[in-house]
Amino acid sequence: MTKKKKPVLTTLEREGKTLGLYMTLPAQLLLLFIVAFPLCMQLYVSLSWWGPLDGVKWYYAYESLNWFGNYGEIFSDAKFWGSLGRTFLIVAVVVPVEFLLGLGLAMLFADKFPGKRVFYSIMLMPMMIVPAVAGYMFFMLFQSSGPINDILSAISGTKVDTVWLADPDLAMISVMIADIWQWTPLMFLILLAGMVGVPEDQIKAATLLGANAWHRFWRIVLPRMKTVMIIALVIRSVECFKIFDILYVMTGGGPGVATKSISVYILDLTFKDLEWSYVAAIGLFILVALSLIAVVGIYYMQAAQKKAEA
Amino acid sequence: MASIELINLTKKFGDLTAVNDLNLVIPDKEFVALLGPSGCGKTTTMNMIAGIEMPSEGSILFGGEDMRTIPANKRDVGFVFQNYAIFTHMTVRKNLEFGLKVRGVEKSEIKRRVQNMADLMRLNDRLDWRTSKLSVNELQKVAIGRSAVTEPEIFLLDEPLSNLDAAFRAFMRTELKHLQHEFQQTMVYVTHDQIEAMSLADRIAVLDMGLLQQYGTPNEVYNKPHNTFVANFMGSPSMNLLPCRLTNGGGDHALDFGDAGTSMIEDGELMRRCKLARNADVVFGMRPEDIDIQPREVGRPGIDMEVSFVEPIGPRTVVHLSAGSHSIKVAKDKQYPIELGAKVKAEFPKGRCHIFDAESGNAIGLE
Amino acid sequence: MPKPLHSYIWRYALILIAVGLALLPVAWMATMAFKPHTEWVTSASDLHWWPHQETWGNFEYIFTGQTEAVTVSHERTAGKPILASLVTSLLGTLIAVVAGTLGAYAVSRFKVGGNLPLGVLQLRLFPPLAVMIPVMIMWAFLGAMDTWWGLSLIYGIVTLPFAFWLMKTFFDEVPREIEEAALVEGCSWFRVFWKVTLPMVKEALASTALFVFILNWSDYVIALLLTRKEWVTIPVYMNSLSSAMSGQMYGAKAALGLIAALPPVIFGIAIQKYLVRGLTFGALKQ
Amino acid sequence: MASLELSGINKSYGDTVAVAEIDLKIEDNEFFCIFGPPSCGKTTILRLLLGLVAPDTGEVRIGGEVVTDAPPKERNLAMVFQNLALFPHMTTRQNLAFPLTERKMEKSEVEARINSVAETLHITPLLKKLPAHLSGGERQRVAIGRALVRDPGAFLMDEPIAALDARLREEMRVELKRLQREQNHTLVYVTHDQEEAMSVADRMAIFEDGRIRQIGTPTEIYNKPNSRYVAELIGSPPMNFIDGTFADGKFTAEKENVIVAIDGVSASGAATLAIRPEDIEIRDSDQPGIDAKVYEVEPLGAFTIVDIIIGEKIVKVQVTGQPDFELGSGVRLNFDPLNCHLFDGVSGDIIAHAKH
Repeated sequence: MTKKKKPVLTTLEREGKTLGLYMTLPAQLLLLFIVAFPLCMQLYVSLSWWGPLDGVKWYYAYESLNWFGNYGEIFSDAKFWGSLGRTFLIVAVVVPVEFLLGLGLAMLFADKFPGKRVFYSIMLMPMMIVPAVAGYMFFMLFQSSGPINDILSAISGTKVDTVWLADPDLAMISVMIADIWQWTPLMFLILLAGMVGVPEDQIKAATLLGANAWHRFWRIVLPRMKTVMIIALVIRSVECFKIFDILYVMTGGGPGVATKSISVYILDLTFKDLEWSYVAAIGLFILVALSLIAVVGIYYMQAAQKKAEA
Repeated sequence: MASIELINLTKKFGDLTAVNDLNLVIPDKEFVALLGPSGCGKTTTMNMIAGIEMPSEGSILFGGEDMRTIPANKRDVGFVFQNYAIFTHMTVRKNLEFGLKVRGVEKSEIKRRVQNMADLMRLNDRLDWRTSKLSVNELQKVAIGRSAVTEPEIFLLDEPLSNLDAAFRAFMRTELKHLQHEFQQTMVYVTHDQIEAMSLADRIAVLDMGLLQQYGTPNEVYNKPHNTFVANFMGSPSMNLLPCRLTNGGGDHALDFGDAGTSMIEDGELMRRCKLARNADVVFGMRPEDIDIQPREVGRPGIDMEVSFVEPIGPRTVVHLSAGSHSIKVAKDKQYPIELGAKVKAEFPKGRCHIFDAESGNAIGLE
Repeated sequence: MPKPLHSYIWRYALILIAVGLALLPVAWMATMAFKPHTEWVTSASDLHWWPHQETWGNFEYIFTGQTEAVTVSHERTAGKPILASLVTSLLGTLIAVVAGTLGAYAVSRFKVGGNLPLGVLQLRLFPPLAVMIPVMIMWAFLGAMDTWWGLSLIYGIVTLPFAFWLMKTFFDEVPREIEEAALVEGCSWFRVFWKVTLPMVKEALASTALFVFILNWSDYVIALLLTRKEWVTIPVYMNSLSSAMSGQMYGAKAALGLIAALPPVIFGIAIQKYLVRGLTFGALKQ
Repeated sequence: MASLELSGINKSYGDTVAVAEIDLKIEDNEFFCIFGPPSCGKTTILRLLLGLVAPDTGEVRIGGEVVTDAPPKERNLAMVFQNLALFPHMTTRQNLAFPLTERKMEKSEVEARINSVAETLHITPLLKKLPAHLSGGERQRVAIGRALVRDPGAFLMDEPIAALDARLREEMRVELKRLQREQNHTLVYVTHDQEEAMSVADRMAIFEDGRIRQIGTPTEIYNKPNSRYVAELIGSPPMNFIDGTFADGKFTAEKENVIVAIDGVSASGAATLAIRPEDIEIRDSDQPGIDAKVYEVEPLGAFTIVDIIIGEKIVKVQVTGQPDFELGSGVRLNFDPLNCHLFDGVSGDIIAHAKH
């Protein structure tokens, strides 16, 4: 490594940097206010038994200091691991399904055809719906006296009165269906953007070199969409891991703990059990775990990139 | 046989007619350039030949066979794109293999042909490189090699040289022409650069606004332009086109250049053509290299002008002359000593003049 | 490449199925909003979408707390939650867009701000519930709990990453030469930003604001944690409706849901061309 | 108008050297071209003059005054950018007014200047239009107008007409030259088109990798290139180079069978003989000269380029008119020693110029 020379700046560039610092100030302050300071606070609280009903201010939490007691508890907390497992299950089912459906839809919309704009706009609608409202829609649809059962009855000719949201497995499936309904459009939108982004000249070139539609898709379009696919999958996985609104409105995590995701579990701890220091510990645990995954992911991607360049 | 016939070919995009009733026969093994400014319909024509674009009307025949129902991937034409359209996610080798792979050619055969092509294009040490590391010049070779490796009988090239630096462009021009002579393919070459078209093609089709303006050998098109568009488009610097009136002064015909004076017509051929003019308003045309600069005393046909600007551009000097509202360019070999502001006579030698109808722009009395 | 129309048939069939599935739940809610309470619960023998008897009663009910047909009255009407959603979403948008735009310009142009770009991005990585404990403590301490400004502030911070990254990609696209031309013609940097760059990206700025507004408007979980009664937003209010009353108020909630769903759908369609860019933090441009 | 001077300038970005050891004085009222292939530091020179970047070492002087650290607005230079950099949200009039209003000029004066510039450049009908509604050539004029509208010390132009088509480019360059001469401007003009540079420049500087290879008038540079690099860049079709050795007053290339005696040169070793395409004479095969074969013929109307193969080397010869040559036929080439340049075979520096 050669030592980097400090570049000489013009008056203009110096003025720019100064103005730039002022301009970043609001964002920096907000970050400090909501990220840096609270993180320290969260760490502090997580090292105690403190709770909102203790009658002491949070900064006296040291009085009930227990060091890593809360963190130890995490590992023996079956409910935590259960809800984490369910959350991963949801991610593992929902994201691939959304991906495949989105890819299929994107293929349908890749060329121009009459009416494309209108259909496209309609296809995007589900993801614009306020998630809590979407949750309510599906809550209505999946009632035992709701239209889903009615439609099934009408089709099958016998009376169907499945209690979707009260059966543990069916409740989970219902929640998954609702999430897929809402977020397949996002996959579709991103993947279509990627598909359209494949330069037309390359497709033409492949055609003129004798490639049929299948060759073009498999050898040109798909390989070129790799980055887009990764972006779509990462974004959806991250968002899906946070799943709360739809699920909470539909089932509240029930029946029992059948659909309790990690977010719902934390909410219950916060409001029902009021174990705030434990919540703080869980929060930090998830934070660290996710950050590690992110760091490893970025490292892996950079390594892959370097390898590809060599 | 790989001749190409375009019969009443028309392409419309909504209200816009990109190609208008084009009839063109490209004989087997010939090198034909489609030349014109941007938006003249040359690329659309080429896309229709390739099958990427469907004609609105008319038909395309390859060796007498109608191509209407043959999709682009079955037409077996080589196509080189202006931006090369290299598959950037593949290595050079994979690019060269592509056309053979999708045709299901045997592996050993693919290997042999790719190797041959790499030898020919001098790409041997680049075969396993990613295309992002190649220079523009190398990309261009990959683009040509990728098409040539499938050994098509018809080769279409869309401005393949426009992104290259000047020296390599001059080199590739010669190479392309030589390759075509060697492999005897039918080549169609789209360009907006008249120098490329002139130097490469056996024949040039000049297009403007979707209409064919002229079709002929480079020298035909240069020497006998059918209209002012072709006259102006071919050659650099372009032909001087001076609007003027035919007058009948004292029994002799003369060209009246208004505030720049008049010039008698002593050229028999020009006289013949002027007599065919339907109205007096004509455009007089003269190539810059055909004009002589003389002292004013010499009494031959021409107009008195003044030197307004001199461009020394290496092998040639372009002298700008002006008189009244007219100005012309004169090209002289080597460095030409002349003063700014010098008062001279622009002389129009016999047999070198062009005359066009002012209204239609068509050449008058062309044989 | 052009194809004959019949090759579209399969495609249209599949698209129509997809569009139908996308519309079905929305359609059910939309029609439900106009059904009288006698039609709230259907049966297989009487499955109908369009209400037999259309009524505005549901809307009347949520705004006034009573309607002829429904005997159960409700003292807390939807007026205040709608206002709360509107106020906090707008203010949150303002905070995010102003701080994001300024920061994005500085980072895009002057390469200052250090870890700001990644700092704001990580805000999006974690489930809000995992990091809300200290915020709740702070909010309680500041007296910001259940206030319009407390919720607006947190909205501004949570959507800052979107505003920042979206605006950064727009600023990155402004040709450097245009700003340099203004500098050469005598502008200071701030004037360049104010007179040249900002007007050039005003359409993008408006789209960013709409995008951020949609996100704020769609929030449920943060409002659930930081509001109690006075400033609950539509989603929180909506979910509390059923517990406050006997049984499910299908029609009333559907009416409210319809009101909540409309602005994002309209705005979303308006900013379609920037949606991909926004949702991928500018990683993808359409 | 002011002279511009760069002395001892070095500038690098990280590890990449943008320009190095630049000593350059552009005289008052001079049309000065900076010519070189893409990314050879041409644009950096303009940015240094404008004050958009600072040199690592060295001094910038405008009109004799040191301005190395002064911000752009204090330098009073006008710039036409390659992409024109018109303000897209402003009409032509607002674009033209911008430099004036930013300098707090009076309204009536602003109006007067806009109108006079618009008249000079024939853009009066465009004053109310936005840049997006103008053609390429029109946008070009507006950009030049924005530079002309105030009285700058000098004009800087970065490939201002590169985006136009060939015909329009030919016209615009003549018009630029006329404007410059009529109004006595100092003009620094960056281009990668050698014909454009030759056509308009009073003097030009040839750049290679951030360094100046040669400064001179176009004719000087065409006739007396100081290195093979310069000789390759200037002239179209490009100069022919034949690699060989020089000894005892004679240049010899064995493969090509070329022997040329050059008087008054004492050097010896690897050398390159260079001759312009228009300086080579083609003779019939029964006349004395170098044995050669016609490879390809490129008719260009006013003249014809004949590609001729000697040994394995292709030589381009430019012949006036439209002569006929049969492909593959044998000819003889005559290299007149008076027309030949000789370059060092290793460094590429000039050994001897042609004597014509």
